[in-house]
Amino acid sequence: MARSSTAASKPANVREESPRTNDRGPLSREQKLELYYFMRLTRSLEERLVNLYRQTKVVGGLFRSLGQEADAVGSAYALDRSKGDVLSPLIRNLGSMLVQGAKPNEIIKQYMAKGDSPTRGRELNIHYGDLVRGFIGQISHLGDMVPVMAGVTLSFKMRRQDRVGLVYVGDGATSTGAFHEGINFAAVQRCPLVVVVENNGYAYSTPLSKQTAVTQLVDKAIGYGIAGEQADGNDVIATYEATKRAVDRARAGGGVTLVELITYRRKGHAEHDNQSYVPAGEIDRWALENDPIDRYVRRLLDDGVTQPEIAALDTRVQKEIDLATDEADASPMPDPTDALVGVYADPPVVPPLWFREGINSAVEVNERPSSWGTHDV
Amino acid sequence: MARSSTAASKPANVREESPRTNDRGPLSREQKLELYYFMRLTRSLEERLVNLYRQTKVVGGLFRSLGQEADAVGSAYALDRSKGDVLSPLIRNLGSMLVQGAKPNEIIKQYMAKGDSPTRGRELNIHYGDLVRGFIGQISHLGDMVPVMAGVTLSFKMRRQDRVGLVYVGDGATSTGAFHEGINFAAVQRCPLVVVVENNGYAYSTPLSKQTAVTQLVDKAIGYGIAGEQADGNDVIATYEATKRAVDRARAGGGVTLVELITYRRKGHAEHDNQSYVPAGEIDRWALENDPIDRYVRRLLDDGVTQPEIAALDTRVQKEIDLATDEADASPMPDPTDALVGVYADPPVVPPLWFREGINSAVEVNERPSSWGTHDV
Amino acid sequence: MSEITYLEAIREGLFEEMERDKNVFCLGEDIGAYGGAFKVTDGLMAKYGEQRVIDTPISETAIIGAAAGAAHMGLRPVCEMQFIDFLSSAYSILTNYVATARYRAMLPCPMVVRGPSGGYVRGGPFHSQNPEAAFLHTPGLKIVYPATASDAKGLLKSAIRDEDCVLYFEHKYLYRRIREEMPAGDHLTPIGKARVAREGRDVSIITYAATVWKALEAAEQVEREDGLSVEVIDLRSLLPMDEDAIVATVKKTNRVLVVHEDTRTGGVAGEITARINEKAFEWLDAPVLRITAADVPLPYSPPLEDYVLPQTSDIVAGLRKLAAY
Amino acid sequence: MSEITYLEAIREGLFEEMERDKNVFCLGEDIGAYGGAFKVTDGLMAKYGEQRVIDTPISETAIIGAAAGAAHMGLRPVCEMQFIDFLSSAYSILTNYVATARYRAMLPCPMVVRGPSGGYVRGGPFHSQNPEAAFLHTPGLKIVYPATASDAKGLLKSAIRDEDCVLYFEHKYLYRRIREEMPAGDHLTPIGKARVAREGRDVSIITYAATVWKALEAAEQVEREDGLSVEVIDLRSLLPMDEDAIVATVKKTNRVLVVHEDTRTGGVAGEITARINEKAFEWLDAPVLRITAADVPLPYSPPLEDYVLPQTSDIVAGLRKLAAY
Ligand SMILES: Cc1ncc(C[n+]2csc(CCOP(=O)(O)OP(=O)(O)O)c2C)c(N)n1
Ligand SMILES: Cc1ncc(C[n+]2csc(CCOP(=O)(O)OP(=O)(O)O)c2C)c(N)n1
Ligand SMILES: [Mg+2]
Ligand SMILES: [Mg+2]
Repeated sequence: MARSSTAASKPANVREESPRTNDRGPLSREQKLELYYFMRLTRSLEERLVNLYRQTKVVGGLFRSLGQEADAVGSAYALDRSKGDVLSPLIRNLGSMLVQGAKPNEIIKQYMAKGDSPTRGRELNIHYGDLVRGFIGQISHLGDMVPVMAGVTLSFKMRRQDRVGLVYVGDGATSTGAFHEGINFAAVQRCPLVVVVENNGYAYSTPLSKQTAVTQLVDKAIGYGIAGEQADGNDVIATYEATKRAVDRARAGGGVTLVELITYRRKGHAEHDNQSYVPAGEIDRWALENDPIDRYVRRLLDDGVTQPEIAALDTRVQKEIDLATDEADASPMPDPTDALVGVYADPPVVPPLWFREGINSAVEVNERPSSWGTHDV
Repeated sequence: MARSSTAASKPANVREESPRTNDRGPLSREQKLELYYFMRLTRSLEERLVNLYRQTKVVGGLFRSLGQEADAVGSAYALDRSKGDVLSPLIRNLGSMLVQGAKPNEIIKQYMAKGDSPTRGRELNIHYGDLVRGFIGQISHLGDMVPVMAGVTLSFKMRRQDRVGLVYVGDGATSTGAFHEGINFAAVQRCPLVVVVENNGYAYSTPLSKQTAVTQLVDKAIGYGIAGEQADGNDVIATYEATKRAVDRARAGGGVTLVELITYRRKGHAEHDNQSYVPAGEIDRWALENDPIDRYVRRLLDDGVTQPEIAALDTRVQKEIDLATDEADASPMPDPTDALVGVYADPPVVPPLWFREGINSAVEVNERPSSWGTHDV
Repeated sequence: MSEITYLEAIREGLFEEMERDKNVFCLGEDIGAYGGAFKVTDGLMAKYGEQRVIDTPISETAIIGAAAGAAHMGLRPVCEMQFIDFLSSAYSILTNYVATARYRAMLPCPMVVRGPSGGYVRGGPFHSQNPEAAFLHTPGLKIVYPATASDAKGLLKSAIRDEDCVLYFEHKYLYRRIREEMPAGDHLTPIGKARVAREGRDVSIITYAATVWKALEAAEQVEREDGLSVEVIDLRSLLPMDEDAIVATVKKTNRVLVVHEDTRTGGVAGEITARINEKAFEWLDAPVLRITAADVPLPYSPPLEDYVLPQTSDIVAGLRKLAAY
Repeated sequence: MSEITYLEAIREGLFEEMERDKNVFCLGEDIGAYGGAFKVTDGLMAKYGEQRVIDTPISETAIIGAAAGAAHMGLRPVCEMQFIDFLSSAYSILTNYVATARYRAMLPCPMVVRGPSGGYVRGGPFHSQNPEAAFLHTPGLKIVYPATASDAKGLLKSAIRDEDCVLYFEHKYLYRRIREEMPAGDHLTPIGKARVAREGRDVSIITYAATVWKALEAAEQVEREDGLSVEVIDLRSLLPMDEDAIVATVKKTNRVLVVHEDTRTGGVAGEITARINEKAFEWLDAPVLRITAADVPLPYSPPLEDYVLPQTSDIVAGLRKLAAY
């Protein structure tokens, strides 16, 4: 695939495994199947994580994106990895990370807090990134990734690179000052940034009506003087197309777009959340009438894709997840003293405190308290 | 004047000196003259402060609202002090404070850092308030007063009081996270709050185009799902009417309104600012064609007000300022050890540090360095 | 009366104060219908309604700022941070506006900011923080950090009645792990007074929050194994700090180990050491030593978190070093 | 080569680094056309253009966050806070995102945050702050606070070249009040190394920033009036802190006065005292004493500000007390 003219000023080895090209044409059959693959991989991987969680192999909480796979996958798919585009995912964006090249074994190792996980056991769940593959790890504080991605895309603009950035925020995160300052900064600087607002109806237990007085979040674009797009986040193609318009606009120098994707969070905020606050029937209705994968399968079949083709992808997904689970299971927990490495470039290692000199561990066992105590409520 | 039915739950003694009533009718002749009085008082008082500044009697910087007197006075005039309405001014809102009952001697004492100033020499310039008269002192950190006024007006709502709050922000302050979080919070809670955005074209040296991508700040109302109003901030009557609509809406339970007042900052950010960044002619054009006081005087004369009436008010203003200056001049600087009083309710006084026991002052003279070193640039 | 957990004690304190004073109200994220991430406010909205138990947007600065505004008008807001780590998002308005309100503007600002704090729970760098050192330095604020269920209740009630802003840190590791019978009646624990958690003669441990329990474990171990008599002081309040209690234990044992869960550099132990130095230097038979977390962001994996945070065996090592000094 | 002020030294450092490395760029409020509230960046935009000297909206969180993002991509941002007091508005993203980036995500985050700090200028509570204590406690950050013009230049250049985030505090009282000839060539002051500002035998003063000058005044006075020989250590860097230099001076004079302009409780002096205690307790002939501001928000009126902030006569009192001990 042709490298962009500014390849020189791009991170060294942007890998290209995806059949995507940056052409403006419609999605190829291959690409459409890839979209299915990523959605299925997202869902099945999370289902595997649920099993591991029940086996108490997961350390800490488990966050699902059930019912949101299309918005995560479809939006990320609009980026062009061959150009070195970068995205910043949130807790519901496992699918986006997989599209950018995150691997199931990395995800499982993160959740199991393994020593050879991408963060070496330092950060939780999908809080990790890789600049080479083009995704940046989130922190917990909501909204902060918006200013950060404003800076990432500011660097693209300053260096005249042909690259675009995409940052996700939830409906709840739009209430943070960081979101506001970051999107406004990017708007003024006309950074090549796409801000995807995933409106899944809830922020933890808080419904949209208690989060904001607007009824649709795309209206916020007007307040920032930027373009707005809105799409059905449970329609992977519609999501892809709306995001693609925003990505193309950014790449063409048109500045920031706010893309509202309307979807629904079918699981609790995390596994421990019993969703008592959700009106009866709401979840079932979305599950029955509006599951993004079911909808997409029907569409693929209409488009002439065959059941065996889909089944083949399902099998591939299962195999990949089994392999990843075995690898993660077998991999070691971190060495305690690795905790002292890498706070600064210089000094590279923090010396142990006097009462720890020569001591590798100050406890007999690393028990696993039930995370934040929120499991047993 | 009839007290509101909720008088009981109002601060004890809301003073009523103003001819204003809370009727919905047009402004009376008396009220129109009062508007002139407050604008003139604002301007003349600041001119007096400039003299004192040149005599180095002012400690610290001096901030002007030249050319913005109408937006400050007209907007504040839309509140009803008899109902216990509260406003939170910014640095350009000397006029608003005077309307709420702030006194020239207080202002001059603040600028001279006197011991009997409202803040006893603790805070600068017009950073002070009085809950009884219904204005709250700002802090320097821009945006913070919006959440604070959201809370003040939340208390009105919780107690079913017939009161309204008004908070000012500049065009620049709309970029702060605090502004965003505060106005959104108030919008969701439908607090009886009016947010007046004074668009005077600049934030210090930064023009609006580098502050936001919107061309008119009233568009931000859409992003918060609240009502918006816009008015010519140099037309005191238009300003009053637009703000009054917002105040009435708030009092009627209609929630938050963002009012954009379009005006112009004819002086620098502070006295030391030479405005080198302003396009040539811009300031003069506003001074010649769009001075809010000149415009209003013409209008008053058209309405049948006589020159002598206006001259009488001018004389009254001068007298009040002369008296205030003499009083401020004569009043003492604070006693050094008052610095230890009132950090907490309990303990009421912080004990002196060991090296200060029995020492009233550790220096011979209280020299006055040129404020922040910004005078001599 | 039966035993209740640290978490239930906080909840009981909230209910009692809401009942006592109609000006008390709560605001925070997901505290209403859901009852809060840890269910501390469970049942509060059902009893007191949406006006007094407010689910807010994700806006810590708005929560703190709105609480301040309401407090100026005579209400008594109790703000919940879903995790205390997010209090950092309100750092500016809290330290600049709230903390100075009385001093610079004679504005009363009685409010409480509470939330789950601390580690040992595999929460990682953003769900395990100990924020006390970031605020110890701000005149105008008060800080309490209870270690027992009865203090959790008593300090919360005192904080709600205090005329100034009190930061009330609750340790999430203790939420469901300790239980205690509540003192009868209107139980108030005074702000600014430390507690002698264990009497001793040979060495003193000065600590607070979750490490009080590790200190007690260590004290028992060295008593068993070394015959050492260790005194444990639970500060409970960090601002104001009970200097008299600190000086008293120094004069009694002449050897002090300061222990906290928080990172070392710039932590509260420094302030404690400086005060001992100024007020009781002559009484010291050994240097004041610190047992603290290492100076790194708190990692999440159990072996890493256990390595970074202070453990009972570390306190034992500190006690032995001091005793042998 | 002629003498230049502390402020001009900072500006010179900026120009040299912008010239040396095209990845260096500046962002902040009013730093471009206007040249900054104190004119530190005067002329920078004229020379390097709007792409490398960016006037931002009033958004400290966006400034810090955008700098971090740009730093990840290999740029070297230098952020100006118009007054360092407004850094509090970016406290969360700085302590949570920036400080942890390398550790939790192996993301490089080389950036500098600079701005006018400190009091003695009648700036009042929000234009006089000393923010060091609020960040000393955050692993992952570095903090420098120069007292001389040559260190102002040398530390800024080192900070810009550092691989991590450096908070660079410049004292506005010193901006135009001190002048010095710059060392020739590419002048770099190492981060983490203290400076002996004055040699002495009887008592040591450990301090930094503006109070270095008051310490020197006091040292001369007690030499004149009491024949005391006072050593003055200018820390220059607070994080990392030069423990070796601290221990060396303690071993030399056995008496230490820690002086800082910042408020007392939770201030940097506590950390210094704790380290002396741990590393040189046996060498102390007297308690480590602190001369600091009183624990109140800094008031604006001259008699009040002069009362709250530490003055030369206070340092003299401290030196005499230690000498007599
Ligand atoms: C600044 C901040 N405050 C509070 C939280 C706690 N918190 C974590 S997720 C969450 C809800 C997020 O809702 P939303 O933004 O809609 O994302 P969703 O989970 O629905 O995808 C909250 C309140 C946080 N992470 N950061
Ligand atoms: C959070 C914060 N950042 C920076 C500043 C410094 N500052 C003081 S006034 C000002 C410009 C304000 O412009 P605007 O909001 O338009 O108000 P105006 O002065 O034009 O009335 C700035 C940047 C501040 N006070 N607060
Ligand atoms: Mg959501
Ligand atoms: Mg303006």
